[in-house]
Amino acid sequence: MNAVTDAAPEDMNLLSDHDFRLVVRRFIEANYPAEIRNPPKRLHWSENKPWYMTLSRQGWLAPGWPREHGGMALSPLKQIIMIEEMERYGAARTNDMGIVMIGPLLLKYGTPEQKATFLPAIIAGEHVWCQGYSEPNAGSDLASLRTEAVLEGDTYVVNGQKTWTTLGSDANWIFLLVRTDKAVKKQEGISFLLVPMDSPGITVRPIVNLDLHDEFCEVFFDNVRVPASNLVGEPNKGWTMAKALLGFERIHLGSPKQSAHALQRLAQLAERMGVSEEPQFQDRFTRLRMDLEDLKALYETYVERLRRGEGLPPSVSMLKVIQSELYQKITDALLDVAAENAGLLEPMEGNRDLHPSGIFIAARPSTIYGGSNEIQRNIIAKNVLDLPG
Amino acid sequence: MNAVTDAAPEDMNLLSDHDFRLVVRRFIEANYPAEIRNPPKRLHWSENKPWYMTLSRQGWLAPGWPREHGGMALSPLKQIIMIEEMERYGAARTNDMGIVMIGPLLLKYGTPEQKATFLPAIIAGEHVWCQGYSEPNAGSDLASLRTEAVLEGDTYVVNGQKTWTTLGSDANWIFLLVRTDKAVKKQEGISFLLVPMDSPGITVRPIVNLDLHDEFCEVFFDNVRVPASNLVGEPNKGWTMAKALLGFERIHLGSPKQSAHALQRLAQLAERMGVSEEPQFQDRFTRLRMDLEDLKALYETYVERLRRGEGLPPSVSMLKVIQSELYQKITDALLDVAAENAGLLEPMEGNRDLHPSGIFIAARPSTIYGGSNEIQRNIIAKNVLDLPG
Amino acid sequence: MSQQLAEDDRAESIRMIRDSAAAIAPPGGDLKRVRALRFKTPGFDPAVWAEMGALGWTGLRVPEELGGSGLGMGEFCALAEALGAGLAPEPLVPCMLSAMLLSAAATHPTTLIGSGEAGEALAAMLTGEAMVLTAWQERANTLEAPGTPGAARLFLPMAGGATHFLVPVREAAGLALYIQPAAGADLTLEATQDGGSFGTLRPAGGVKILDQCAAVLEQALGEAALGTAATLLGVMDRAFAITLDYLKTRTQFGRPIGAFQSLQHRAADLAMEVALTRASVEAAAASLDAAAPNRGAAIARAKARASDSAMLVTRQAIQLHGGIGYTDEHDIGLYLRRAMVLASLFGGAALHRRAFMTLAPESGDE
Amino acid sequence: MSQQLAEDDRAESIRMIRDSAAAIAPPGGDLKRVRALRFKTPGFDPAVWAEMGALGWTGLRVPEELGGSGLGMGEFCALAEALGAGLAPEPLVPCMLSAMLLSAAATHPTTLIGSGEAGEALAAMLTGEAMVLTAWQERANTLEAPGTPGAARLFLPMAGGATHFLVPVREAAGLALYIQPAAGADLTLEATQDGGSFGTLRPAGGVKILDQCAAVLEQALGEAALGTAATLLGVMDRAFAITLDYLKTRTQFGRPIGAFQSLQHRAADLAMEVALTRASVEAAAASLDAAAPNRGAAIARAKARASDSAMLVTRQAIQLHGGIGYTDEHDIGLYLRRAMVLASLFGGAALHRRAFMTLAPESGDE
Repeated sequence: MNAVTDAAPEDMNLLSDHDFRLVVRRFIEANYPAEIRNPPKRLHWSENKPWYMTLSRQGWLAPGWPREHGGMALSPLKQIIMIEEMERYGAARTNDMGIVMIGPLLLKYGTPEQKATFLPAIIAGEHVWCQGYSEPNAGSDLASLRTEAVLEGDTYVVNGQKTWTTLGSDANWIFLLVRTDKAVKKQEGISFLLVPMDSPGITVRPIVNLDLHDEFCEVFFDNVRVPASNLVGEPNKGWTMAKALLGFERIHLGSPKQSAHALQRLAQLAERMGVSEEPQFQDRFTRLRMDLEDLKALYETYVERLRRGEGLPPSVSMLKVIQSELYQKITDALLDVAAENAGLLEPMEGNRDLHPSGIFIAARPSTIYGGSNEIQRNIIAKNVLDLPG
Repeated sequence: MNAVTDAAPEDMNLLSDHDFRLVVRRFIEANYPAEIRNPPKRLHWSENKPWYMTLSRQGWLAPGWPREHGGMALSPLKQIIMIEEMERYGAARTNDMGIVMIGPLLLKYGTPEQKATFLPAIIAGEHVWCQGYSEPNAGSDLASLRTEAVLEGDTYVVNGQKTWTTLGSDANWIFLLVRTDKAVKKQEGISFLLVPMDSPGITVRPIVNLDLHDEFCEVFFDNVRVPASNLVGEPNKGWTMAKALLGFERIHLGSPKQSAHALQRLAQLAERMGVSEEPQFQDRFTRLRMDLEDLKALYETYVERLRRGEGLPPSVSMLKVIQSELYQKITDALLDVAAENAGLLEPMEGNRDLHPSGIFIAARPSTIYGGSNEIQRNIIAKNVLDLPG
Repeated sequence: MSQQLAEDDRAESIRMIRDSAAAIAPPGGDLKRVRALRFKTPGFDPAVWAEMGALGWTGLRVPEELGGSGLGMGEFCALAEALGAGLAPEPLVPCMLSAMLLSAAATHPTTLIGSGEAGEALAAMLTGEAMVLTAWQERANTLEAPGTPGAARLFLPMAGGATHFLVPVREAAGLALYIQPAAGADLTLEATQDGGSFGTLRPAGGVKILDQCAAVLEQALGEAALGTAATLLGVMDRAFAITLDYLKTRTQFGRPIGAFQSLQHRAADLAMEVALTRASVEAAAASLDAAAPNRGAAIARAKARASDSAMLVTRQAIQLHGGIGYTDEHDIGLYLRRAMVLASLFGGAALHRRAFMTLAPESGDE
Repeated sequence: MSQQLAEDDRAESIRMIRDSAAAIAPPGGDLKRVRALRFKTPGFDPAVWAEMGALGWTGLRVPEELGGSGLGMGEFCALAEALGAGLAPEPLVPCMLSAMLLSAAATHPTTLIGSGEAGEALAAMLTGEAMVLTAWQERANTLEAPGTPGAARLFLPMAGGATHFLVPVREAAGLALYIQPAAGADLTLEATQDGGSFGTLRPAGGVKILDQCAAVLEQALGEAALGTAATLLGVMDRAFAITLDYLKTRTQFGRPIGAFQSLQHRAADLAMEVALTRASVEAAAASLDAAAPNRGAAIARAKARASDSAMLVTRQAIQLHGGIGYTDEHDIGLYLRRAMVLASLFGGAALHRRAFMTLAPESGDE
């Protein structure tokens, strides 16, 4: 703990945006472990737990939660500033499913017992959560999921398979969307269930991705017995609750930081390859820079809405599409500039900043996950432009 | 008539491709009116009739028709060579609907009386035809046309409206797709009817286009009476016949000549604007040149099929899409290079070769007509790639 | 708190400007007036020009002490956007440039022979009696005004209706500014695609109204570039709205064509272009009004984006209309024609990309 | 007529080559073999390499009098395409380059000390015992071989399995060619995305086998670029076929995803890229085999097109597969990784565009 952050008030909303930013920045600089700055891949719990616990001790783990549950109760804008400062320093994302998904869900729909059981365990780093939404045949079409939970007395019996479970092998709890009524139409009949990962009948299989990293898992459920008290909210209302969770987080998918980072790497690589002064490179680089600046300007208009306390309109989908496609345009340029080095598996010359193929592959999922860009364009067409179904 | 062409055999198929090309080239050079070379717009009958009649006298008006009807009975490949030579010299397309549409239709489906009446009149330049297919509410979806013909005794009574009728105000005959049976599904119940343009009840209204030229017309039918003997083929089979006509003509929509011509104009304009040596222009120009050369290579593979006597597969739609979109990419570059001159209505400095806005506007319909590129991509997806409906 | 109030005032003033623009370019209004003026000299309506003066638009950016409203680029861009959407042919943006030069001349501390003329011309333009164009451009594709004595000045929009020309001329002491009446000037006109014209002026004589105009001209050219970007924003935004309407109403194969996914996705792409352009133009206006150090780069970005996106959107608007979009009688083509003229005026996309490269040198870490 | 017969013969010989390729890279065959060889040294299967020799592939372009088949680039490209489609890791294209150099050395009229070595190495490669790589490249992004004595030679594909290296060295009389055994060579390996490796060689010693290799090396580099383009054609063609299959079978929202129009149109776009690449590669092979004067430009076009299109098609193949496409266990990712390595080998798209500009000076009217 350094002096500046000790001096910060308990309610950080009382600080001006500028002061708040400085306080956060200094804390990060003073406390973030240097060896995990800008990690090229998503970190496992064993790697990011120390930072998680540092934030926990500081009381900064849950910026959006109410203060009585150990949160900071920050305004949306200050939450954004906090994320910006984390990204600026290259602080890794922690195993934050408990913070960003389960916490808000229980605060809104949980019983007093559920809140008392689960929220402190998240703040203490005792419960590490993972998400069980996607299934092999329910990707973009989430409502068609098939993992089912049948009530036997006061116990649900769960059978099925989840996939794309981020850091599933690190978690000791999973939250599930399960089908509890097959007679109704597919968005209905879905419930929300909390399940310990050590329940008999659960098998976790890591999936190795194109980046040769095991960020995701498949999770199999074979007659897994879950107490009915682990149901959140009403039965068959899981879909509605899950959708309600997708609120202001959507703006993060459009944060220009990813593209900004890639563009810096492009400048470095061009320098190293000796093409920085070539007119063709300069033209391409200038276009990308201008695209990035325009994205930032558009992003600012949404941050401004938050600043004014307004909600985010469906057009925020545009940010996600523009950012992810710009990110990929930049990584395309990285490969071109790298020439033969684009084929190397590892960073050039052992320098992690010169790893064109790594960034290129890391950029692949950005147009697939978080609602594929095809789905986002459907949303823009229908919910923003009001085009017919 | 000059010596070389007089020396050509009556059956031009007997010439080698090379000799044939030279004979055609020399004839065009010796006989084509200089003042209408490379016209910026489609010519009216008053302007292109002399050349039409020259071809008629030479016996070269109908390259694909059988010789007993005044045609040349040329092989498909030699027909292509003939078109290539016309395009090379900048010979204007004549009012050729009689030659390329009505002739082949009557040869395949016409009665002996119809052939005897209409074919010689086309060759003699007495009948000038126009096409009545499109309607205001049946553009890409031609089968949903609504102009109807009701049989009263031995006379059809036609009511409705056609549009996009090329050079309709020049024609004295029109061929129509009309609905003769409303009870069946929409592709059926369509018939093919030949109608004199001076029939009472026909009104022609020229449409001025973005190029401010009146190439197209609307044609209105108000109780127009047409003898039943002017029906071609069986009643209610018009759709099938019209589709059968769209045969090897489709390759012309993919001819690289249009793009090649535009690219030459781009080179000239860049020279005039003093940007030919700028690296950014050179990069863009080189990409366009390489795209054009690849299009030519692909076009050649289809010409090669014709050379081998094979038919054209549905994938020939690809040529149309690639050519029209390349053409537009080139005209985009023309506007950029022209800078402020892009806004001028007329050619720069009175030089018809320096008319960037003119080519740009002329290129607009290429992705709309002849089956819009959206329709062509549907065709590629369904008929070439066999993707589900 | 007071900053928030100032921001709210600003938003309110911009809203009022937009409302007042409806007097001349009503949203969804027809374009009969625009069509009637096409391909005739002067290409715009002098009565409407006078009305624009009366509404305070001509003097929007002119200091209050000279009879203007002294408003910022935020307000001006809102107005230019609305007029762009309505395709108003009156040359407000080029005249705003002249107004800035005349304002500088009228308030210049050094008394020149012509400072009275400058004030008079400005006053006459603010009432709509005069239309003053600045004849700065000597070749295509530039934002530089070398002021070569005797050289022809090109691409003067709607010059057939001008009453005066301002002509920068390079002299020993610097770039001087002369005013000459349009009557008797050696001026030729060429028609433009949007129904207006470009004039070519061979300047002669006139009265000197400024000794040194290089700095103010450079700034005014930047503002004119941004005003043109805002006009293009209006053009593309309305063209897109018309196209969306068409997608919802035109049916083919038994469905509105806007129900076809490939067209939906294309519409989504165009919506993103419009949104990016709006964000870019508004950010540039704000940075100009705040005299931010990066305002030059912001203007370059906004004009590059607006030029490219307006061409993309209006081209696709034609494509999505199909055959009807290629007729001159359908209004959508008017938007393409206007975009073709404005895209390169006060610098096209390529020129502004080069400007951005110079004005915003890359920083190692921003 | 006889020309037609020759063309028919040619088509038949190309068809036979394609059929024979199925022995090692069967259409629709699984990629277990390919996966098993990934990220291990040497990255390919020496037994398969020997089989390729036995099938006559290593000597496909080698003159018959030296034990090869003396076939043209049409045949070689057909073979390379089939092997590309099957992702065969054996380095046939780089070895074809070496075979051309060894053929020149073995038949060179001037007897050098090393002409025997050249013949022996060539014979051993034709049986699959040897694998000879040419260490010509001294920096990234070039097709020039300066032959700097002592300079490290880069980007040697699958170098861990090489038996010999050919090293061009600049000498007073010209660019000489040396052969050195791989055993004992100063060689380091770096893993590549496709599971193979790039070697860096610090050449030393060896036996001179040619005095002047500049011309034959330049020609062989062009042929290797085209062979790589053909390999990329196979990569993208198969990746596209796998993707089409997926579009037809994967269902979402109750329909096969290939029924969604936006994906249909994207598939159509990719089909056009594949078709253009095929046309370009085949035209370049034909112009090489006919020794056409424009063959250099044709090669540049084919490699530029193949590099760009292969990246586009394999990137989109991942996107169209959605999440499953991002897993390492799905084969589609293997195609992206191979494209990433081959796109820049023997020159990337930008390099070949510059080459085209030089080789095909614009003509006023073609």
